[in-house]
Amino acid sequence: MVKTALQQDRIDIAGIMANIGGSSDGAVVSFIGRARDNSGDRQVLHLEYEAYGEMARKQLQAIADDAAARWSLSSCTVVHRYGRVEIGEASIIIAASSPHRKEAFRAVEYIIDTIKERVPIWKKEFFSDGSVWVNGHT
Amino acid sequence: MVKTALQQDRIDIAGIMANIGGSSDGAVVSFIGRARDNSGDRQVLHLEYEAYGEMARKQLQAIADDAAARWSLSSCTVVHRYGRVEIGEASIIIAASSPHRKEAFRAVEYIIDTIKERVPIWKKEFFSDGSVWVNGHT
Amino acid sequence: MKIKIKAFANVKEAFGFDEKDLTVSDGITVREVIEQFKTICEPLNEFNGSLLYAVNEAYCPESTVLMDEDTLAIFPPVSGG
Amino acid sequence: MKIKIKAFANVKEAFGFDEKDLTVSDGITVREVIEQFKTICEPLNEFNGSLLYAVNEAYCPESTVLMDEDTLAIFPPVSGG
Repeated sequence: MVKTALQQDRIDIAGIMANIGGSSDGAVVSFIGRARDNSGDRQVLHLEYEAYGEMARKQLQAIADDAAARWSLSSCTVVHRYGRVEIGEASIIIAASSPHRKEAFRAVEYIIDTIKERVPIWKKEFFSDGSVWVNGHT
Repeated sequence: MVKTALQQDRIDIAGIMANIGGSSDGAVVSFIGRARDNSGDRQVLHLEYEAYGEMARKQLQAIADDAAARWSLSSCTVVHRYGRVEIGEASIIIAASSPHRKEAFRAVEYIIDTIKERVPIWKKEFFSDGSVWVNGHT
Repeated sequence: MKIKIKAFANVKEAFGFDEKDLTVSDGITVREVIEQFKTICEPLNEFNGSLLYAVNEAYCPESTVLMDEDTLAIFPPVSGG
Repeated sequence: MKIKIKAFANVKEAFGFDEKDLTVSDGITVREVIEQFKTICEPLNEFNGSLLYAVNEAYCPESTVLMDEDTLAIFPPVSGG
């Protein structure tokens, strides 16, 4: 079961971790990306994520579907936020379950790497004296 | 900050995920091992873990300390259960936070691999008609 | 024919709009649209080579020929996660 | 000298005890203790080569020489996680 979402609301980490997978899964691997309070040596006050919503949703689903098929995951949940994200809050969670652990590790790492390459979402860092768009992969 | 525990109580996954790391961490990776309802083609009713408690606690702490130093984790929590574990319940959680994600992925996978090789804990699977000790690594 | 342009992040700021309807000649390519914008939008030149394109929500190369009612999205390298 | 033996999992079941105090001769090695147990505990032979040993809660090879008041733990390959 693959579920993906792009949402403005805070991510319900406890709920996602409690509901991922079933009784035949021996392994759950998760990645949580969080808004950091610094960028290089500058203090970051908060982040804002802009998304090309329709395309980002399609891409998130395609990437999760691909990973679930490739590593035979029994379930996979991916939630990415857009809009303002406060320091310490999660901007993304990826959780995958599988009978054995190697598949879940490989899948989660593939999903976050691929999201950072391909999903049309952009991060802006806000400082006390301005803001900058973060340079992504080229 | 490295915290490890060997306990009989259920693991408070939501609490651990909520409290891991700080505001300078961009990444949290976790692994949860859960009691599966099957082993090969046999239905498993529940598990029991036996531990050499004093030695297992030392080993868990040493492995987590080693990983935290090697991958410069900002925090790492490892909790393993002993005694009876019901199907679907977590027998172990490993959660690690770091500024960037690669380190946390490498560390968590190293910790679970090493626990399964070195920490003196043994799993017994219970079926409707008996029980068996699970063969570990040799 | 008519196409829709969408822009995001600092490309949106360079353009000064996030969405615009445009009348273009039949058979125009993504590259030709971009070249036209570069003449009227100086900051776009700074993205040299790093811009990404999507037609109807799918990535495409600069050589893609646009069709009537297509939506062309123009944006910088992504930085989500 | 006196040592303490601890056994776990199916080794414990083969021994029929989880802990035992033992009087042994000075300079005895882990291997010699195991050989003695094999003569009185037939099922132990089935573990051929897979047994693990820890002295005072640290893994050690079979060649380790035991000291007075040492705790020797004998167990099968671990299977936690």
